[in-house]
Amino acid sequence: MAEKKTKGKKKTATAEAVTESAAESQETGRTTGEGAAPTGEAKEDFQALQRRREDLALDVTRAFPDKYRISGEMEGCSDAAKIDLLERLVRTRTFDARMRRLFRQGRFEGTYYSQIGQEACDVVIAAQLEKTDFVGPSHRDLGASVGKGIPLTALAAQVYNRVDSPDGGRYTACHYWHPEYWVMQPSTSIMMNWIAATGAAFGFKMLKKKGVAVAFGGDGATAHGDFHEGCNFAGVHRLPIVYIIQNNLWAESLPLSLTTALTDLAHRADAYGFPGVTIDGNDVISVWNTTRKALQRARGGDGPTLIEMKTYRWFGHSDIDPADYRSEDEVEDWTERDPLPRYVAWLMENEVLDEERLEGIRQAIRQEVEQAVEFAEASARPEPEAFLSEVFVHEYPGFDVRAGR
Amino acid sequence: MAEKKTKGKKKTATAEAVTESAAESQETGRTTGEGAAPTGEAKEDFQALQRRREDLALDVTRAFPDKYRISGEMEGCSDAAKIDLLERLVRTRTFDARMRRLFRQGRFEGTYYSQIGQEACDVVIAAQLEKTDFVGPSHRDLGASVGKGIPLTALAAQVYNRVDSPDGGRYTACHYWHPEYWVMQPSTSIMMNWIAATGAAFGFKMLKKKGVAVAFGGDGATAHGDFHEGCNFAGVHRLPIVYIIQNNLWAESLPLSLTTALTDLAHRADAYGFPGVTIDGNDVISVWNTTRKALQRARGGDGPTLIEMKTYRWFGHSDIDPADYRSEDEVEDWTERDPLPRYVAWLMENEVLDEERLEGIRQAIRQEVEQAVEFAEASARPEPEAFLSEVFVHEYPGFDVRAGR
Amino acid sequence: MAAITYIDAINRTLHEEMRRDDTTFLIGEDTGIYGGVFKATRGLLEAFGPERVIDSPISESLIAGMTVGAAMVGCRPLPEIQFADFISPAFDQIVQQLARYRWRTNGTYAMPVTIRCPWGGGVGGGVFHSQSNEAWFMNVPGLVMVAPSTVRDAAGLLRAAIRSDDPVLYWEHKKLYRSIKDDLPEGEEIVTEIGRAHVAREGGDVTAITFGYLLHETLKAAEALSGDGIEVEVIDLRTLLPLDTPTILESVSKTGKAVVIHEAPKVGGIGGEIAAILAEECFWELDAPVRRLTGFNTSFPAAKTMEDYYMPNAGEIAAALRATAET
Amino acid sequence: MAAITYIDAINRTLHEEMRRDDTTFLIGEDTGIYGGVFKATRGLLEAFGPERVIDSPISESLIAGMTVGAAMVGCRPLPEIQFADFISPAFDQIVQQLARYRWRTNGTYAMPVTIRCPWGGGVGGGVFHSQSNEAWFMNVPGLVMVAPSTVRDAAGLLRAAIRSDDPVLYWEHKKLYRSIKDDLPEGEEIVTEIGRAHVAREGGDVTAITFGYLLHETLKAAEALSGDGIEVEVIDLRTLLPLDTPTILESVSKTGKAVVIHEAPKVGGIGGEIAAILAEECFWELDAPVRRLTGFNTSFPAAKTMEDYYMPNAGEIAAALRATAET
Ligand SMILES: Cc1ncc(C[n+]2csc(CCOP(=O)(O)OP(=O)(O)O)c2C)c(N)n1
Ligand SMILES: Cc1ncc(C[n+]2csc(CCOP(=O)(O)OP(=O)(O)O)c2C)c(N)n1
Ligand SMILES: [Mg+2]
Ligand SMILES: [Mg+2]
Repeated sequence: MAEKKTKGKKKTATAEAVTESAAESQETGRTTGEGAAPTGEAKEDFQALQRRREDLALDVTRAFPDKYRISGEMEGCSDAAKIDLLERLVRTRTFDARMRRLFRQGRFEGTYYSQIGQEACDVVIAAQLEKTDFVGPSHRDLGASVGKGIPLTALAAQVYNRVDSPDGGRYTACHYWHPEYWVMQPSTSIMMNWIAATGAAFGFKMLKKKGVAVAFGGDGATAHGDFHEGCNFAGVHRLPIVYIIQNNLWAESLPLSLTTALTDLAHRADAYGFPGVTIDGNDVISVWNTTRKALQRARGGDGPTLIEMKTYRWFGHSDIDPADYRSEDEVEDWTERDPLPRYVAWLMENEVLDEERLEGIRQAIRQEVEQAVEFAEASARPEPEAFLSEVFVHEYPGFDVRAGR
Repeated sequence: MAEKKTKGKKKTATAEAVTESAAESQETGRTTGEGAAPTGEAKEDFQALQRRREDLALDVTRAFPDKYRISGEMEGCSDAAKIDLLERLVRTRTFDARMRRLFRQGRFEGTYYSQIGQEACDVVIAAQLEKTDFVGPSHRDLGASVGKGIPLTALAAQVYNRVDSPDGGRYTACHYWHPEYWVMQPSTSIMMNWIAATGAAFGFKMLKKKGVAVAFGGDGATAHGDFHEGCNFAGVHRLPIVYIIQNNLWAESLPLSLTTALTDLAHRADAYGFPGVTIDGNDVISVWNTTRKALQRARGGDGPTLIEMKTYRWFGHSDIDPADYRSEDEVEDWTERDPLPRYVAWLMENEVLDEERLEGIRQAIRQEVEQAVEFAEASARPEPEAFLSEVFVHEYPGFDVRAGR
Repeated sequence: MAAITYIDAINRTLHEEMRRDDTTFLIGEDTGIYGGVFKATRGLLEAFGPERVIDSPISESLIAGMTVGAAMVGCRPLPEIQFADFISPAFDQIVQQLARYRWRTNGTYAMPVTIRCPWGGGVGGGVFHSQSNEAWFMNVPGLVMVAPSTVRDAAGLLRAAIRSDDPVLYWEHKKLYRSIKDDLPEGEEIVTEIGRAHVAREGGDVTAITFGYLLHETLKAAEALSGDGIEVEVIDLRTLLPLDTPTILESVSKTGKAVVIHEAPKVGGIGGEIAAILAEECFWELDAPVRRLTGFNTSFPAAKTMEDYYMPNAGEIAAALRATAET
Repeated sequence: MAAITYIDAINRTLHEEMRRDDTTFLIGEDTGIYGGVFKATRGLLEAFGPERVIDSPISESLIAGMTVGAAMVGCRPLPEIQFADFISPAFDQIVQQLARYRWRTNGTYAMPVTIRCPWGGGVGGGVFHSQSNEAWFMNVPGLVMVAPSTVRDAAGLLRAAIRSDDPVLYWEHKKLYRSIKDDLPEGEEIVTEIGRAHVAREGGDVTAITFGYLLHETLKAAEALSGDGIEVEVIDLRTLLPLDTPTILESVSKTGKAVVIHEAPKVGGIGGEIAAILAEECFWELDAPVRRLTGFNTSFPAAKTMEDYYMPNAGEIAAALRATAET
C-alpha cells in the first residue's frame, strides 16, 4: 500500500497534462506508472474470459494488477482511430470537469452527475458505432454522447436546461441525448433505457435493418426486474445488442455487496444463455477489444453480449453528494487507475502520440469546451409556456392542455 | 423410440392401481418398467450437481435415462414417513383426477387447473415442513396444499368457490391456500407469491423466528422481473428460503425455448450467488434428498437454494385448453415418467409397501376424496353480498362499500 | 354477408392492418402458436411468421416497454396484455416512458403503439380476470384510451388506434367477444374516429354515459324506460382518454340530467372525471345531481352468486335513470 | 422547545415508532448508510441495526411486495420509495397484492404496511423528481393514502399510519421538508386520525379543498382575499383515500361554492373525484360550478422558468377563489 502511494505521487507531465482539468476539481493526483507485465487479457476470447471470471476477485487490484499501465494491441484500430479515440476521451473528461466547476460556481440549477473516471466504459464503444446504431444511455453516460459525436454545444445546453438542448429545456438536466445521433433520451428511472434498447435491437432485426443497439447500466441497476426481462428476451431472440454494466462498486450509497451476492456481475449473463465477461473498464485497450468483439457478434447475428466493466466514479453520485460512505483509500486507489493517462502513456510508448500533439489536442478541446459553455450560457432560458405542447401527435376535441388553469 | 413405447405398454398392476383415477381421465397408460442402473444422483452434493448441470440436456431422456424406475436411498426418511409421503402423493393425484371429471360433468363453474404428473415437485417438500413454515404456491400447486396437510374438504370447497373455502368463495377457484397451514393465498398474477415468500423469509430472519419459506414457480414464470428481484434480494441477505421451479417445458402454449435461451433453468441461480440444481422432478427419491438438503441449508443459515425440477403437466394449462401445441410423442414420453408408479415400485422392491397396503391406501383416499366432494357440493354458495366486507380493517367516515349502487 | 362477432372483428382488423403495414408486429403471451387465449390473434403467426408475431416470455414490462425502442427505429408495435388485470407489471413502462416519450423529446418521436387489453367482468374469472382498470391511466398525460362497445367499433377503433401516431390502450371487453354480432362488409376499411363519443340513442330526459359491456345493459334499460315515457339519451364514450367533452356537454345541456355507468369501483373511477366535467362546465344546465352507478368499492368476487351481484344490470340502471329523470 | 422541520418530524416519528415496536423494519434505497437521499431516515441504521434498516437493491417491486409476506409472519414493514416517481415499478405489487390481500383472504390477514413516498414539484427535479401521482391509486379498493401538509401532521399521520392495520401510502411533500417548522413537544405522541380532513381556516364564502405544499399557497391566497371581504374556508384533506366526504360536504353545504386545488394534471386527478362527490351529494347546496385549479395536462417540466409556471401559486389560487366566490 505504502509503495502504491509512493508510485501515485510520481506524476508525469503527461498525466498532469491530460487530466489537468479534472485535477482542478479535486486534489487527488492522477498518474501513470511503470507497471507489471501485460496481462494479455485483451487477446483472450470470450470463452476464456468467461472461465477467467472465476478467478477474478472483487478486489480489482488482484484481478487487474497494473494500475498505471496497459498493454496489448488494439485490434483493427488505425493510428488515426487511436488518436480520435483519445480526443473523445479527453473531450469527455474536459467537459465533465468544466461542468463540475460551473456547478460549484452556481452557473446552473439542479445538480450535476459527473462521470469522471468511467469515460473509457462508454466512449470507447460509442466511438465504434455507425451513426444509425442505437444507444440507450443511463444517467451517467456523458461519454456515450461525446463518444458518438454529439456536439458539446447541445450537451452543455442540456446541462443548463436551455432552449438549445434537444428537448428545449423541458426534460431533465444532464440526461444527454440527440435524435440525429441516435442516442436515445435516458429515463431517470433506472433500466428503462435497457428495455428500450432491447426493443430497438428487436426493431432492427424485425425490419431487417443493419444496426445494433448498445445499452448502458450501473451495478445497482442490475437488481431491477427490467434488467432481467430485457436480457432474457434478447437472449431468446438473439438480438443484436451489447449490454454494458459499468460496475463502479456503488449505487448511490449502496455498496455492491448489497446489490448482489456475486463477485462479478458478468455472471448475471449466465441466466440468459449469452456470454458475459468481466474486464477492467479503465483499460482502454481491453475495453476496445472486448466491445469490438461484442459488436461483431451483434452484427454477425450471434446475439447479445454482457460486458461488466470494473470502474469507479471519482466523485459523488451527483455533485451534491459528498460520497462520504466511501473510504479515502478506496477513492485514492481507484483514482490512480485513471483510464486516460494509462492510455496516453501507451500511445506514447507506441509512438502514436507525443507531447506536442497531446498539447495540441488539449488546447483544441479546451477551446471547444469553452465555446460550448458560452453557447449554453448564451442560449435562452425556455419560455415559461414552452412545455405546453407535444403531449399528443393528434388533436382531440376534448383535450385542452391548459384546462387546469 | 419404438422400444420405449413397447415398454410403456407393459403396465403392471401396481401402476394401474395407483393411477387408476388419473387413468380414468385419459387413455394414456402409466407404467413402471425394468430400468437401468441407479444414477446415484441423489447422493451427490450441490457442488457436484451444479457441475453436472453442464451435462444435462433439455432432452430429459438423456439426463434422466430411466423413465420407469428410481433408485438410491431417501435420506433420513423412516418407513412410516415413506408411506405417509405415498399417501400424500396418492391423495393429490386422486383428488385432482376426480376434480377433472367433475369439471367435465359441469359440476362447478370456471375452469380447473390440473397438476397431474407434477405431484412429486411440491408434495415431497411440503411434507417435510413444519406447520409454521411458510409456503408460497403458484396457480398449479395443489400438491403444496395437500402435502402440507390441508384437509381435502377445504380444497374442494375452493374448487367449487363455496362458503367453506378459506376465503368464503370470494377469491379464485383452484387457488388453494389455508392460513392455519401457512400456505399463502396464491396470486393469479405470476410471481407475486415468489416475492411474498421472499418477504416471509425475510420476516422470519428479522424476527429471529425459526421457519423457512418455500416458493413455487413455473418455467414461464422465471422470465418475470419479480423472479429476479426476489432471488437477488434473497441471495444478498441469505434468506431462509427454497425456490422451486417446476419446469414442465410449457407456459400455457409457450415452449421453453421462447422463455429462455438456457437449457437448464437452474442456471438462473448463477446470477444470485446461491446454488441452483436441476433434478428429475418425477423422481421422488431425488426430489426428497435434494429438497431435504435445501431445507437444511435454509434452516442452517446458509441461504437460498434454487431447484429446477424437470416435470410435465399431462393435461392442458387448464381443463379448457386442449393443449394441441404439444406433440403426442412428447406427451406419451412424459406420461410414462409418472412419478407415482416409479415410487410405488421402489417402495415394493424395498419391501416398505405391498399390494395389500397400497390397496388399503387407495380405498381410504378414495373415500376421503368422495367425502370432500360431498362436502363441497353441500357447502352453500356464498350469499351474493358476502364480498362486501374486509376491504379495510378500520372504519373511515368517508368510505361506503356500497356507494356505487 | 355473414355477421361476425366482436372478436372476429378484432382478428380481421389485425390481419388487415398487419398486411397493410409491414412495420407492424404483434407481441404478447400466447399470441402466436395459440392464437391468443381468447383466439383474438388466430392465424396471425401463420400469416406473418415468427418475426412479426412474437410469443413473448411472461414479461409484461418488456412487452410494453420494448415498443418504445422499436417505435424509435421505425416499427408500429401491437403489444397484447393477456388480461387487462396483468397490465400492472407494465404500468411503469406505459406511464413513465411510452406515454411521455413524445412530450419529453419535445415532439421528436411519435409512439405509434396500440396495446390491446381484454378487460371486464362477468366471465367467471375472479379478481385477476375481471378488472376494469382504465381509471389507473386517467391522470397520465400523453396516453389515449379507447373502448369499443360494438362489433363495428371493435374494428373501427382498432384500425384507428393502429394507424394513430399516439400510444393507445385499446380496451376490448371479454364479455362482448362472442356475445354480439354484426354485419361488417369484408373489405370495407372501417375507421372510428378517436376522441369522439357516439350518441347511441337519442332522448331528451336524461343522459346515460357509459361504455363497454354496460352499454348494452344501458340500452336495454333505456328501451324499458321508453315504455314509461322516459327518453334516455345514451352516450357510448368510445374514447375514454381524452374524453369527448363537447359531446358529453351537448347532451347533458339538453337533458339537464346525467348518470354515469361503469363496472369499476366508484371511488376514483372514470365516472368521477365525467361528473366533475359536468359540475364544472355545464353546472347551470344541470337539473339534478350527477349520479354514478358503478361496481362496488371492493375487488371483483369469484363465486357466481357474488359476480352476478357485482355487475350492474339493466334493472339497476333503469332504476337509477328513472330516479334521476324524476328528480 | 425548538421548532423542528417537517422532515425532522418524520425522522423523529420513525425513531419513536421503531423503538416502540420491534416488529417494524425499514426498507428502501439509500435509507440506511446514507440516511435517505433527503436524510429522512438519518440515524435509524445506527439506532436499529442492519437487520431492521435495510438498504435495498434497486428493486421497487420487491420493496413493496416483500412487505406482504413479512406482514403475514408478523412484521410491520415501513418501506420507502425514494421518489414517488419511482412508485410505478411497485404499482403491481401495491394495487394487486398489498391493497387487496385482506379482502382476498376474507379478512384473515391485516397488512400493516406504511409506504413513504416523497412527492411533489417545485424542487427543480424535472419529470422524474416532481410528480404528484396519487391519482393512480384512487380506484384501488383497500388502499389508504395520507398526505400531511404541516409539521404536526407529518408526525401525526405518520404515527397513525404506522400503527394502522391497513396499508397506507404516506405522501410526504419534498418542498415542505425544510421550508416549514413547528414546535412539537418532544415525547408527545401526536396522532392525527386517518380518514378525517381538517378545516385549516374557516370562512363562509367559498371552500378551497387542497393538500400538501399547495395548502400553504392556498392559505396565503385566503388571507389576501380576506382583505377584500371574501372569506375562504380551507380544507386540508390530510387523507386522500378514503376521502373525508362528510367534512367536505359540510363545508360546501355551508359555503355553496368550491374550488379544488392540486399539483397533478387536471384530467384524471383526484380533484375529479372530489368534484363528483359534490355534484352528486350536495348538488342542491351548490351555488356555482365546482372549479378545479391544477397542474397542466402535461408532464412536469425541468427548466426553472417552466417549473415556476407549472406550479399553481397563491395569486392564481386567489383569482380562482375570487372568481368562484363572485359567481
Ligand atoms: C427506478 C428507479 N429507482 C431509483 C432511482 C434513484 N436512483 C438514481 S441513480 C441510482 C443508483 C444507480 O446506481 P448504479 O446503477 O450503480 O449507477 P451509477 O449511479 O453508479 O452509475 C438510484 C437508486 C431511479 N433513478 N430509478
Ligand atoms: C403477470 C401474469 N401474466 C400472465 C399471466 C397468465 N398466465 C397464467 S399461467 C401462465 C403460464 C405460466 O407458465 P409456467 O410459469 O410455466 O407455469 P405452469 O402453468 O406451466 O405450471 C400465464 C402466462 C398471469 N397469470 N400473470
Ligand atoms: Mg454504480
Ligand atoms: Mg410451465
